[in-house]
Amino acid sequence: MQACLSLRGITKCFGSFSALNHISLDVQPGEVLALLGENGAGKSTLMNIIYGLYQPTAGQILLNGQPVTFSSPLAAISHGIGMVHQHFMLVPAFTVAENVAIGQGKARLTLRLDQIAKELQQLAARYHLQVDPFARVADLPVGLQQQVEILKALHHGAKILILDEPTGVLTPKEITGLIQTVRSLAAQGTSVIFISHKLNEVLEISDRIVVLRQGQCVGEVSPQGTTPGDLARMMVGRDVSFQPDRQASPRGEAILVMDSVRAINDRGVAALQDISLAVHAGEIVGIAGVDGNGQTELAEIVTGLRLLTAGEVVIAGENLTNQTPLDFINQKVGHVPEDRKKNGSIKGFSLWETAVMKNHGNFPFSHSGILNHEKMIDHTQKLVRQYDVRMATIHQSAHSLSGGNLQKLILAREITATPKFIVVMHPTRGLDVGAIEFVHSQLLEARRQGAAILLISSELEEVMSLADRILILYEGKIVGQLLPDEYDPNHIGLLMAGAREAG
Amino acid sequence: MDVDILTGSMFWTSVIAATVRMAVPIYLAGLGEIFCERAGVLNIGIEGQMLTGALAAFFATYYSGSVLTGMLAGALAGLAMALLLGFLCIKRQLDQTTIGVLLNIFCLGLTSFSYRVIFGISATPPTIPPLAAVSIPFLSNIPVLGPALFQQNLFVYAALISVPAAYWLLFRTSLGLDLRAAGENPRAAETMGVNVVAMRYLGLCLCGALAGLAGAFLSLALLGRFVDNITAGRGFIALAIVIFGCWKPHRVLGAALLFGFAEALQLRLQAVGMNIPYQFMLMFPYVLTIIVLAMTSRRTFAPAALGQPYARENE
Amino acid sequence: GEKPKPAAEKTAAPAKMKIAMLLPGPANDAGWNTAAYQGLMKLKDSGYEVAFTESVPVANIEEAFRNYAEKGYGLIVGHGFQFGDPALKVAGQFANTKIFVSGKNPTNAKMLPNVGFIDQSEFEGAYLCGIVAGMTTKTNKIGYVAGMEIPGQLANLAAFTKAVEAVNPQAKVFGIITGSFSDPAKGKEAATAQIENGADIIMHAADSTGLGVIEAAKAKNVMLIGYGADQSALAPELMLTSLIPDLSKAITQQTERIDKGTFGGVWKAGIKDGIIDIAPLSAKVPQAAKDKVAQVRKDIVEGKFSVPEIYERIDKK
Amino acid sequence: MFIDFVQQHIVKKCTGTSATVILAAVILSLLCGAVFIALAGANPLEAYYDMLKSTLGRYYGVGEVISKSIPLVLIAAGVAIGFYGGQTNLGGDGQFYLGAIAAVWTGLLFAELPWPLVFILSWIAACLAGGAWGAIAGVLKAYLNTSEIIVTIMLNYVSVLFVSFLVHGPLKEKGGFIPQTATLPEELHLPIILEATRAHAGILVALIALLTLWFVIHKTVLGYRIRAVGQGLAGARYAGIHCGRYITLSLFLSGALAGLAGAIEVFGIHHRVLEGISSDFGFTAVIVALLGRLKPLGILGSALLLSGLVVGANAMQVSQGVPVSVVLMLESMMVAFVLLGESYRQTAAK
Ligand SMILES: Nc1ncnc2c1ncn2[C@@H]1O[C@H](COP(=O)(O)OP(=O)(O)OP(=O)(O)O)[C@@H](O)[C@H]1O
Ligand SMILES: Nc1ncnc2c1ncn2[C@@H]1O[C@H](COP(=O)(O)OP(=O)(O)OP(=O)(O)O)[C@@H](O)[C@H]1O
Ligand SMILES: [Mg+2]
Ligand SMILES: [Mg+2]
Repeated sequence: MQACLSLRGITKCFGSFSALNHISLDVQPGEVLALLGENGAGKSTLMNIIYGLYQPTAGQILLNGQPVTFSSPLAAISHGIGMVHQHFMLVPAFTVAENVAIGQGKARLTLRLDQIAKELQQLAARYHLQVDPFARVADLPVGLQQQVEILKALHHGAKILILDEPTGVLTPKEITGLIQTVRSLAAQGTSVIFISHKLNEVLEISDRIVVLRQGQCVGEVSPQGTTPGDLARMMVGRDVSFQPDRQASPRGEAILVMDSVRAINDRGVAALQDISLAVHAGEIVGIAGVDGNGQTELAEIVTGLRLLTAGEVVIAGENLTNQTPLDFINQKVGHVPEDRKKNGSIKGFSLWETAVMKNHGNFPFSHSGILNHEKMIDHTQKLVRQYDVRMATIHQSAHSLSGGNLQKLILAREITATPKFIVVMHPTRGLDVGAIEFVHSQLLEARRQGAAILLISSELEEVMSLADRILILYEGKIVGQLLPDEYDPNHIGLLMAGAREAG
Repeated sequence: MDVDILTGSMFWTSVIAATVRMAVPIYLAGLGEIFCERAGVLNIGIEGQMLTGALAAFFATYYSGSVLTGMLAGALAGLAMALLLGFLCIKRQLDQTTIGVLLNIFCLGLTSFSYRVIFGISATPPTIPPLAAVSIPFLSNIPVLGPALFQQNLFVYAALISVPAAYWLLFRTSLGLDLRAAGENPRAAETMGVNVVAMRYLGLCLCGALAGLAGAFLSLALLGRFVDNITAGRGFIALAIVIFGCWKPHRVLGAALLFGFAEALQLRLQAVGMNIPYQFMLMFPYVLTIIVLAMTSRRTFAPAALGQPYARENE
Repeated sequence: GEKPKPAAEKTAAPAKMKIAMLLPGPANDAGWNTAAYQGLMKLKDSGYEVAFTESVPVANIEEAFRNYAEKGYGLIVGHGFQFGDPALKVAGQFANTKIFVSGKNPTNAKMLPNVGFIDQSEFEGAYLCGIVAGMTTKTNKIGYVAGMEIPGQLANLAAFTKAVEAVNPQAKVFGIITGSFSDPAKGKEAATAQIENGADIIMHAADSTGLGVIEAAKAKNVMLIGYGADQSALAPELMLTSLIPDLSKAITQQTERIDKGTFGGVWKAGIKDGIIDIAPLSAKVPQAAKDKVAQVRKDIVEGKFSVPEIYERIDKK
Repeated sequence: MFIDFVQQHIVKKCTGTSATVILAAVILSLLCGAVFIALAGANPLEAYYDMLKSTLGRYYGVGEVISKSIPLVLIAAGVAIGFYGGQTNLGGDGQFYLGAIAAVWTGLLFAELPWPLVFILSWIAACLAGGAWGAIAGVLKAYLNTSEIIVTIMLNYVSVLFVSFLVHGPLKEKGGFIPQTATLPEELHLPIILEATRAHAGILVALIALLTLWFVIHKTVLGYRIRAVGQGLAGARYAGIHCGRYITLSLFLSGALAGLAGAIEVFGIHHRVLEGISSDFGFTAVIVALLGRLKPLGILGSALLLSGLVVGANAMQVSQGVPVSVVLMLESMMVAFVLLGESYRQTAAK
């Protein structure tokens, strides 16, 4: 059978750096091809070239045997290529229907949002998605935003569909739904290129797996008879352990104490209702829940970034209710934020400026208002070495790091500050297996040293393998508490979906 | 001072009519600015585009005798200047603030130079008959409002009609949606097959043409002549009312009317002999703008990518 | 347009000195600057080699004086009071150049022999205009649109008001200061406001802004008094008269005083000296007013009457 | 095709360095300007010759270029601080006037005190006045989210009118007719550094301000925080920085420098305040700051370039009768061409 899409010798250079090196690849009609690779291996770059967003430095794209060049996404779209991007390509200020309608006006003037909304509802029903076409995207939790992205691609009716890490923010149930959707699309003849760091779902969904490393194809396997361990080895080049080594450690005094806390979100709607909890020294408390049930607000409350409307937050005996973020920092509160680019780092700041974001005003990094660059650089060099942050130079901007490496830098900054309490949100979102392994080991190390850790993650496996206790957050309330021997994905999944714990 | 005058209906009719006259040019320019800012381009050069439009309109009317030709020429001249800005800021991605400021200086020079070359210096500068008012039957008989709103010239009616038209274009058409997407998230728009560059040029062209018309209003409708720097900073006011009006045509009209009202009122209070230093009277519209802006801008509605140059392969 | 070509044209009388003029605004403002520019052109016609620079901001005045002085101009005219300070600063370094400022001299400043000031008594002309307005108005409301609050403008408005009071105690003057000499749209609105307030005569002294005043008057058929030149061509039916400063005479007299070696000091000049006058009165002005104007003018010239010189607002009470 | 060719073979070869780009841009803009000069009836070659001769070829011209660059450097340094803090300060003019009037007012009020004290007092007053004006925009931005661009523009009008009120009324020179303040006593005039020119010691203040700008922005905690707030508000807040305070502070400092510029200008040049002493310095300074990429040397360079342009153009007006309108076109074209040339150079470098 003739390949519907063939890549021949695709090379892409950004300046002197070559991100892709002579990649050749064929995609058959009705096939689900999974693309694997470490962070920064070049997966997204390759997809962006197919979609016409980037121009290849060398090489050729063939569609059904015919050479094509896509000067813009418009050209790719008109050849039946659809793509869900790794980073949301949504206009937050627009409604879902409007987002889908962008660029769709045939006659340019007719805008039939009602029609599109109806089509969306049909699509959503067919693929078991739940999206209100008239909701403003900015008001949707990330999981739903991801669904909007998928709906957008489905609505295009593409013959070749590219999904670049679509499952990062989805719940297990939603992931199952997506896998079904992809399989049924493939059955109808659509070719799908699927990118993910979750090896189990890759094995489940794909017909064929291609692994990239440093811009080159390093192997191709069929999912049959392949284990996650095999895949990990192909990607990283060494063995990876999936189960972190969590040894029991003595639980100390309560560090974070929240008492009947209430808060509202940015839209003025109640986000946290009557939350009371405690996190002790040497303990990891996991918060499980579907995104958008108050996790973001919870993390902001315990770091001073959001005001409470009622209740109290006490950290290491100090009442910090509605104090400034600085007061929390001074009380040795660490925070690995949800959005590493927006909150965790600052655009244009170099690695060494990023590494001292919170203590640039303290000795030894500054003295009577004057910064000590040398000390800042030394400190950063130490962090970078310790946490194996891959970079060109310490002076490059932190935003130019790959996602995983930026995450490592932020973790290094927060953990090495020896916090009494640290809140960690989605610490491994988007990371490759090697990086995940490392991050987990560092969190456990911090716990061993006596930090109280609040781990917020939508990754159920991650929470179960790390946490000493799991609290389930649903609609701003804690609806259940489980100890390690009670961990059961099905039960937790039910609680996350709103079923109250009996008793 | 004649206090009784403040309570007469004549007074308010005249204030409202003056409000409308003062508001129309800044509204037209502000409407244009809505289009280009919605597409993501901050057009600080709008003052220069108004100025060029004012001269071109006057020139064309003077030699052709037709006001319509003049309006067309004004719109085209403003558009030409907008295209110049587009080349530099969209194609070459230069800083929009700098280029806008430079364009204003350039247009000030260009217009007074051209006027001088064409008409020379004289104590009796050339004029054309200012556009006559057209009164609308029935409506113009409504007390107070009638004479104020419905005995105006064509520009005023055009401005009023343009509110729903612009609203429709921006919010009820595909083109408007694509244009707004280019100003909110150009990269997302691009992945949806929108030609972001084209949308930005489109917004800028609409802006230039409307700014040119706003200039034409001054030279054709209001004064029947051109003088150096005839716009006298009205372009900057237009920039302000766009923010003030949350990038929506009807609100921008409201903002323009508020500003026009402040101007009309301060001149009338001076005319009836209010005894406050005139500088404070003249400050009134600007202070009012700041106060109202401060009270209303808690939530921002600015297009998210406003002022950011868009290049494809950039991060 | 006419362009000065200092280097190119050889003048008929080579003995005559080169004259340069600095204008604070554009030469075609149909007011203060155009009046001076036309004066300069008269001198050019009578054989002087002339040059001018327009729209000179305060920050550049000193430099402009110096540039002309270095080019060997014998007389440099700075048209406005703001030229006084810089003139006194530059003049010390260029003994062979005379600088002539048409505007009030800065108080407390040390005078120099090669700097002369002419304090033009425009307000004398404004007084005559006030007589015309006061005796012609039917509604007893008279508008006056000024540009900015500078001494000349204030004195004009006050003298105008005094004259109206003198000939017609019932009449009132309502002045508006627009804050700009170059915003005709605002001028038009200001005049419209006055017309709607009942004014049937409006005087302007606001250059380009005044052009808007004229448009407003034309639209509402209200009588006008112009400024800068005889503006009757701009509104033939409506223009009663205009206040005309004639700088060419003043400059010519200065050249004579330079020749005689009597240049310098402050020279207060008005109607008597032929520097200030008003344009011929239109047919709409009642005969009584014409007679009164002629009478007062004669008294001023003969020194029997001195026009009140007041530098504050007295128009609205 | 053609453009590609030009870009590959000509632009790439000729645009190795910024210097060549600037030279090429200047030549191109002079060529365009020549058309207008010729249309105005003057000889472009002579005009340009005069332009060059009057700036670099003349002792006084050099002094004049320096003196004109002083307010531009100071205001642009302020504009740069604003930009570092993410704030666009288009209110330089208004802050300049307020600084000028505050300085003169204070200077006249305390004229009896020893002169160094008066200097300090009145310059502080200028900084406070300009700074307060900037801080109004800052507070409104930080706590009410009001666009600082619009507020600073509106405040320009307000302060120009307010200064006009002061010089016509309360601060008018005693017994004078002209709307201007009294003159500062002789010992408060800044010393001239190039004899018989207007280049005054204010240039030292400007240079110190530039060095301070660089030092504060890159070497101090304050600068770190201002940059953090400017480049990522959410990140700065996360890092424990009081965003509102630093937004306000950056506009305060920005206004304070513009106010200082006003003080220096009146102490160095005019020795009193009257209307019209700033000819759009605020906007020009924005161009200077951006052209100089917010860097001290860049700001100094572009301020000298722009004031050189003004001085040369003024001379050209006088010697060749080139109208001011052509000068405006020439100035704006030259800056635009330099920016354009830079952008082509960067494209070619990629
Ligand atoms: N616009 C760009 N400019 C410069 N370098 C880039 C650009 N885009 C990507 N890169 C670099 O190219 C390499 C490949 O990036 P890419 O995003 O394709 O990785 P990826 O395989 O998708 O990684 P991840 O799993 O983290 O998404 C990285 O080193 C990245 O830093
Ligand atoms: N995450 C954010 N995203 C966007 N804007 C923000 C964010 N955080 C803060 N701001 C804006 O920053 C400004 C000031 O924020 P903040 O309340 O942190 O100041 P503050 O630290 O309380 O300052 P001060 O100590 O002076 O009171 C406000 O305009 C606010 O809207
Ligand atoms: Mg990727
Ligand atoms: Mg606060």
